Amino acid sequence: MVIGWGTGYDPLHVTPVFLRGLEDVSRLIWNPLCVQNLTGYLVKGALTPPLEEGKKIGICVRGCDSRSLVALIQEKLLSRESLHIFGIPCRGTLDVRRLMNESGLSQIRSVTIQGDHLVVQNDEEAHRFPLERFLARRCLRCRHPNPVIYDELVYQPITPRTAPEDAYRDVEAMEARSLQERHLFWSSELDRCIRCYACRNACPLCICQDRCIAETREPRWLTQRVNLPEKFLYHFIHALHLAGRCTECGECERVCPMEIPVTLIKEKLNQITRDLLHYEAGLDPEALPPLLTYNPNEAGI
Amino acid sequence: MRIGVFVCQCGTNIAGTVDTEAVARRAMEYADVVYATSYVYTCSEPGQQEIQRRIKEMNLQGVVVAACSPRMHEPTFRRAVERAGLNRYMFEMANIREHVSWISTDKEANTRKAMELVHMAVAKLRFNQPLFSSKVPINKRVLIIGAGVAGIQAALDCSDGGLDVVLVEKNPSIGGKMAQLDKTFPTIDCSSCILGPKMVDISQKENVTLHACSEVESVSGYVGNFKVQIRKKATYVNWNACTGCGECVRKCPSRKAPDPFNEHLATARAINIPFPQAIPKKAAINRDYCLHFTKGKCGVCKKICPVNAIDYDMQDELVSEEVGAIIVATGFDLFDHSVYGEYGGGRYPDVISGLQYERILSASGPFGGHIRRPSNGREPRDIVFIACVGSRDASVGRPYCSGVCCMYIAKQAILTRDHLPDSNCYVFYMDIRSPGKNYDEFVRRAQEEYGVQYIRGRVGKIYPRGDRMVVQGADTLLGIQVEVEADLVVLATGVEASAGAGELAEKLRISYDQYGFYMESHPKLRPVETNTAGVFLAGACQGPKDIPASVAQGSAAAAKVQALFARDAIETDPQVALVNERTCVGCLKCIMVCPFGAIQSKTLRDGSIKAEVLASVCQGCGLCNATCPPKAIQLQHATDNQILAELNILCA
Amino acid sequence: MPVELKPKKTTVAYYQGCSLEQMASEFDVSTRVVCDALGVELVEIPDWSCCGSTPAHSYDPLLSAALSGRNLAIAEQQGFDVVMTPCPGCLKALKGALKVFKDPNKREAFLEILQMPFQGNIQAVSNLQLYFETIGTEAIRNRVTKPLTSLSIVPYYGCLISRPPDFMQFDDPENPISMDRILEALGASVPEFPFKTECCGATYGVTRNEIVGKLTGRILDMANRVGAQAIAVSCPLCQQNLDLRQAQVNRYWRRDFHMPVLYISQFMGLAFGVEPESLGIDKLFVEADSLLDILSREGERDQSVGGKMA
Amino acid sequence: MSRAIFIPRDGLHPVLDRLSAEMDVWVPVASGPQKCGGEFVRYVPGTVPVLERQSTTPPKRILLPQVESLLSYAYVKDPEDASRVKINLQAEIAAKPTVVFGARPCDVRGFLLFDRVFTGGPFQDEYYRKRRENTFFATLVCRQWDAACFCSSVGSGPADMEGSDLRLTPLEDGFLVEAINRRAHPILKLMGGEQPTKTQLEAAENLQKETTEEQVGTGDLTHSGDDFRGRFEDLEYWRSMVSQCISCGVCTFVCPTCYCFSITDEMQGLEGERLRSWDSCMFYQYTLEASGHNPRPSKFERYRNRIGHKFSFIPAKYAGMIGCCGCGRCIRSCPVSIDIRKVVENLKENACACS
Amino acid sequence: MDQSAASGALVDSIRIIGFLCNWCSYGGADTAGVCRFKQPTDLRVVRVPCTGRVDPLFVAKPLIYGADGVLVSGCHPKDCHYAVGNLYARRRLEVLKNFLSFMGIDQRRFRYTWVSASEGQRWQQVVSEFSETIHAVGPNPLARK
Repeated sequence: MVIGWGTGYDPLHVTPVFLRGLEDVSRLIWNPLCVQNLTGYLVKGALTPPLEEGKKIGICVRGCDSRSLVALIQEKLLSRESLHIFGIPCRGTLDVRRLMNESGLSQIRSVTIQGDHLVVQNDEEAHRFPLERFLARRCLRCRHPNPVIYDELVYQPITPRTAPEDAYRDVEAMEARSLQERHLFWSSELDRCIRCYACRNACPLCICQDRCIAETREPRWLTQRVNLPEKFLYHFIHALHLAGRCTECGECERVCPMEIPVTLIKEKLNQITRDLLHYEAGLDPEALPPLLTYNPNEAGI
Repeated sequence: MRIGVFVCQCGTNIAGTVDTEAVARRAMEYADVVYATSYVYTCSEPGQQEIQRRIKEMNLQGVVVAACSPRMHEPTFRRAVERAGLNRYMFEMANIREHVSWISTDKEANTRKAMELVHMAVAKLRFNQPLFSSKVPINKRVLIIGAGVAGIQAALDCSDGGLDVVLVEKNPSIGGKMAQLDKTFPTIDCSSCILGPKMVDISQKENVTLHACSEVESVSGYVGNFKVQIRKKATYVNWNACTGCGECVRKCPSRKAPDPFNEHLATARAINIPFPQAIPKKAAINRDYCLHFTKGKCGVCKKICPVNAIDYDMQDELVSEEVGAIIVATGFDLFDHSVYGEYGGGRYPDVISGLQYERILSASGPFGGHIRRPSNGREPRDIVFIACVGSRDASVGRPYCSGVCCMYIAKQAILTRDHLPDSNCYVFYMDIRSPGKNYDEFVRRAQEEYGVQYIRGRVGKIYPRGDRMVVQGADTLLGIQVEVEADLVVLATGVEASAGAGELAEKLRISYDQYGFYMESHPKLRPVETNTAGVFLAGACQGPKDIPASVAQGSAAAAKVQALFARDAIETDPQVALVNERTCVGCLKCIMVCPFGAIQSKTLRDGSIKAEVLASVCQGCGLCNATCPPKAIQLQHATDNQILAELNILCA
Repeated sequence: MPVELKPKKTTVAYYQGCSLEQMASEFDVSTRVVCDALGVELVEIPDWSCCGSTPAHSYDPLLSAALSGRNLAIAEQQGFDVVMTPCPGCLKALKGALKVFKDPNKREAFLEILQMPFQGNIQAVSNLQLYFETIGTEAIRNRVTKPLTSLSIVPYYGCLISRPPDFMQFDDPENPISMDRILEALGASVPEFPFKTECCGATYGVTRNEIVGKLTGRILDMANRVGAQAIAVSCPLCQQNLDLRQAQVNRYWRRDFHMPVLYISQFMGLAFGVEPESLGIDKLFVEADSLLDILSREGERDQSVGGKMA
Repeated sequence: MSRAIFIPRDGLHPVLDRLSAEMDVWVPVASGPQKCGGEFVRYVPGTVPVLERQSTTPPKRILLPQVESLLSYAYVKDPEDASRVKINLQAEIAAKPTVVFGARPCDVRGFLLFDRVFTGGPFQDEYYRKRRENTFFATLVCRQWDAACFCSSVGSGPADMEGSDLRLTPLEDGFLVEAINRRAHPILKLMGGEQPTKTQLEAAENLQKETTEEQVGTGDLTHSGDDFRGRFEDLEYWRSMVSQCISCGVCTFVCPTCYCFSITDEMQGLEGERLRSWDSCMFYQYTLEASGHNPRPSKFERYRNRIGHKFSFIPAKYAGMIGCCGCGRCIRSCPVSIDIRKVVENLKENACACS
Repeated sequence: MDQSAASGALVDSIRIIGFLCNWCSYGGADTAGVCRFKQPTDLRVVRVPCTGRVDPLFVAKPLIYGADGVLVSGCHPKDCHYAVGNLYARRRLEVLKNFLSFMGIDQRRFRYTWVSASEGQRWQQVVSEFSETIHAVGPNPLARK
């Protein structure tokens, strides 16, 4: 089986496809609207039927997705041998919601990519937009457009958009605010959370899934209330469980129906682990996530 | 749950600054509390009886005592409630003495704090569960890794105690470093004369299985029930047949094989028995030098062997052993002095290590016990000993004291003066470390009776002048620079962890320090235990040690094993981690962090992977619990729900 | 005949410092000649300033760092990523500047004084490091036209070239071998020399020359004992003490040393077939005529042998 | 008294200010850092309603809050015998007069189902009923639909006013507001506003007519019960349709017709609250039994249930009414763009299972 | 020394939670008590076997729900009763500490430290300093119910 992307309910919306035979290959597409990180399907018992021992599964990954694979391999949740990885150097994917909202487009007939432009044809006319204008936030800060692990590279590698020192500019912008402003910001953002758990379920590294302590009563970390502290704690759980593991694929933020910038929280934790523990997740399949190990002679702590 | 609360006045120790009556009254308002009282000395016999009486009378299912520190009286009260028929874990303590009454005189604040602490204890108790220890049977066999003097002593003591012993030695003979020594300090008795009988004992004990030329391949299981794989390396000689007659060695045409037993001062035959007293006294082929293997012809040994023991097709063999405990006695390696460029970096043949000199002194050594210079075979006249080479020197990464060098160079200087009365011996030293019994007297004898010249200072450089060596150093007592011309320079090379110590530690799941020495469980109180239950340490693998200390540790480790084996089963502390298989997602992060190797994975019938705690190995630290993302692994008696209950009292 | 390999052209920034302007001008001259022969283009740092030497860093380490930092910054602006200096003292100052720059606690103060853009993307190396690590002894061997076959030369490294080891990051601190290997590549025989890094007395030559007399005497004596006909050095101060002060040594020890002390680059130049005058050999206090004689005799013999063969 | 008023575009605030002084008024607003989404919030003067697009979340929570306290309770110990306790219960149902201003026909359609579920049977849900009776819907004639909308396919349409009390017709320069039932008259009065001109009335009527004739979405999904039952055990069908589902609860939480809830007691010490909170059939925990057994262990059974509930069980129980209002929110907000229409259409035996 | 008496009414509202490992810091607090070292009364101790047991969420939760301060104390690094528990804790808690203020929670409200069983004096100092800090920072604005 190969997991890739295919056209969804309209030309702007892409949906994951599971190719089970050669006849399915024609369903496969790749363009800047292929927004989903597919690696989550490989874990969390999400594959049906589960992968047979010794059998390989093919998966299409962008740079960011490939880091998720590395992280999963590190934690032995996936074996490298069971994968055939189609690596796709990616110039960035689009924030479709923003595209629709700002362009005011609705009845879309077709979408084509012409160079650096997206051409959307609706009932009346063709609209041309520079891709750059609607890039997702996660892509604007991308440091790894090229897959870090793959069996086959589908296109030529490309130059990263963001220099490493620029990686956490959104975090830094947030930190320029006062403590109180930050608190107000998160209070108003997280207050919109409806606890639909899309952020959690879309995350390839949120391996607890159905057993998440946000839902269980044994142990009972959270109640059914939807007040602000509960929402804060839920997002703390999500973020802290990803500390030192998150590969910044940005899925949590993309899938949030309430548009809460939840990836930003993980970006901060990644900045901390980078500065404190000199670790960047999802790059070295041999490395151990820093919070699952220790150093008796810790430098910098 | 029906909970009873007993607030101790501790005379006036608590009641002086805490209104204990008020605390008891308030406790009655807490959920599930059906009885609360204040008592003058709860830990006293009548106090304990009062608790027991109330348990029965009020049909209590849980008890909270607010008194002193649980580190003081928790065991006392647990026994008390147990006598009244409650499970000992249906009990909680609130520390209102050390943490309240003794640290503040503000009675109002203290009383309020005591109330909250009692409330927390009650809240936690509501989540307590009766816990029971389980029993794990013990396989009463012991594996001893390393057959130096420490391992030999441990093996003999265990064997004498009636235990089956599996002894693994990586070299072809047992005996370790001690077998290479000439004499021992401070008694100057012959090393092989005192070690030899012990080695022979090992070979004759029926309950000792010796695997020489063997290494531990893997270890699984846990205390009482380890499974060990041992790799027996191919010697190309059938040891069951070999009689050790040595005929093959004498006839072997390949004479350039290295001779590690003689510290490479001599060479050996490609088929060799390391030394005359070797146990087992069996020949082994070094295939890198054997002409049969390198050139494909020869076969002299095969032809000559009277018992037809040569087997060129022999392969490494894996042997499985099951044991209940493991003693690690893998010893040490000698520091490699070639990192000291100023001492020639190993380029000068007459600058040698302490152990090389030991072989020179030994009657079974390369020069038959005559002191000669390796460069030209002549007798030396001036001999310089340099202490602390690879010890107490942070610049080579060895800041620790090797402990034995001061003594062995004193011994070697005395022996030198004995062998060569006309010789001059000089010792450059930093400090003399001689704290053992009769040790300092021994060093003084070297100085006073044997006329060994001790010069306090470091040597900065050794260089050749003609065919002699110039030792250039400082005499810090006189404050001058000194130069001594010497025929032979002996470096008191230090002790370091044996090569491969880390690898073995990982197999055994024990920890080691930054230098590779194995970590004892407690530096003072548990010197031969490790943090892995059932694995013990003996000898220099734990840190530099001399012979008496190694022997003592060998015996100590043996005693620990016997104490462990004195019972038929191990009773486990139930305050261990427990996996809820329903919520375990099989990510196995718990296994990655467990310091004790107490968690393993298992596959359920439906194919799903779950973690499983070995209760007898788990020490109850709770690291897995903190690590587990879905909190499926819970430390019993300190579960998330119990801790959350305490927190909820304070901030929900 | 080995085929002459044209090494790839390497361009480095060159910082000669003040010693090589004056006292040790032959070191400068010979280094330039040798580098040219080896295909290394040396580009003198424009408008370079003094590294401050001992006075600067004993007065204020930050000042010292800034003085050298300026030279590094200029070189960096010119687009170089390597600065080579033959003088170990200058090298120490340049490396010191980089160390200060890399120290987060000092960087700000350093840049404040420097008042120039500086990224620190440049490294400082010695001539030896350039020969030994960048060019390699093989390339040097291939460039030799007049091998020093009949000469027995000991290398004297002094204290600074490989030490402190963490700081210099070059060669072995106790038993350096870079010059040994270069001399061997030139064809010379290089006896084991235990006093490679013994102290020469350094600047005590100015204030208490009996110390230099004593220490340098031991070095010359050992060179003599091991059968050396000459000493190779790579430090202006070492050269000064061993060569200029050899007369003082002779007075101190009542000896009669006559040991030519040449810069490594001078030996290299000779082996590459450069005329001695172009290498400043005539500047030596202990004349090297005897060496040159041996070499020219050697050359003649070679030629005559060659003639016969032809 | 008039049954219609005209509110000029810049006159919306005074109207809502007046209204909100007397009752709770909920309006859709833009939310999120990019202001792409929208939700209904309680209007206070200054709130900027966004009526030009459908909100991300429907007005569902106004009548069925995500969490509500059904009752609170406290155990009181007997002073004589602390092991004997009695329980004090307290339940309060607050229902203030409320106007939902600017909902769309699909939003309101959800409540038609809720009315059946909560108040249609022998047991009345007092909490819902009281709120429902006090709530008025001022509903837009909808002119903005996109590729995910399909209200016509479920038997409704962009001008369907069933369940609404007032009709808002967007005109060039403002809104025409009409009361479409009696109970709406006081609200209209409270709004004030201008008398509509004839042109305005005519323009509105034209727009309404035009809109009523619009077909939003293709096909008819209202008779899928049999097809569903036919596919019930065809696991391969469900796999091919929804393998990409990630089991989050977005579709249910943004759905105007999903009403599933769970009831839990939250207790601290001797006091507690009984909470009713939204649940999602897409969650594993939803059907997890105390024994550990789960009758719907995988996302396929759960998704199948979602389809079955909306298109088979509900129509069977409520006389053909289907449990879907065609708002398209579940399609639009789905992280992996699953299209519920396709899943329902393909139930038909001849439809290609694997598309 | 006794600050609770001095600072009056405000004290009532300050609530500090301390997670102490059973082997070192709980013992250290006991030692301080045995030595009658006076300490502020704001601290409420939760006894845990090891700082490695302290999931950062145990720290985050009270701070979110309105506790004024959280103190974690364990064995000195390399002295852990369980060998390495505190070394894991050190990383995790340090990460948390750096994270809190990003979410708008004053990171001064959280401290982790090492106190051995013999260090009664040090314990007194740790508690007094931390209490003083929390009083200076003031009650947690995320007021508890």
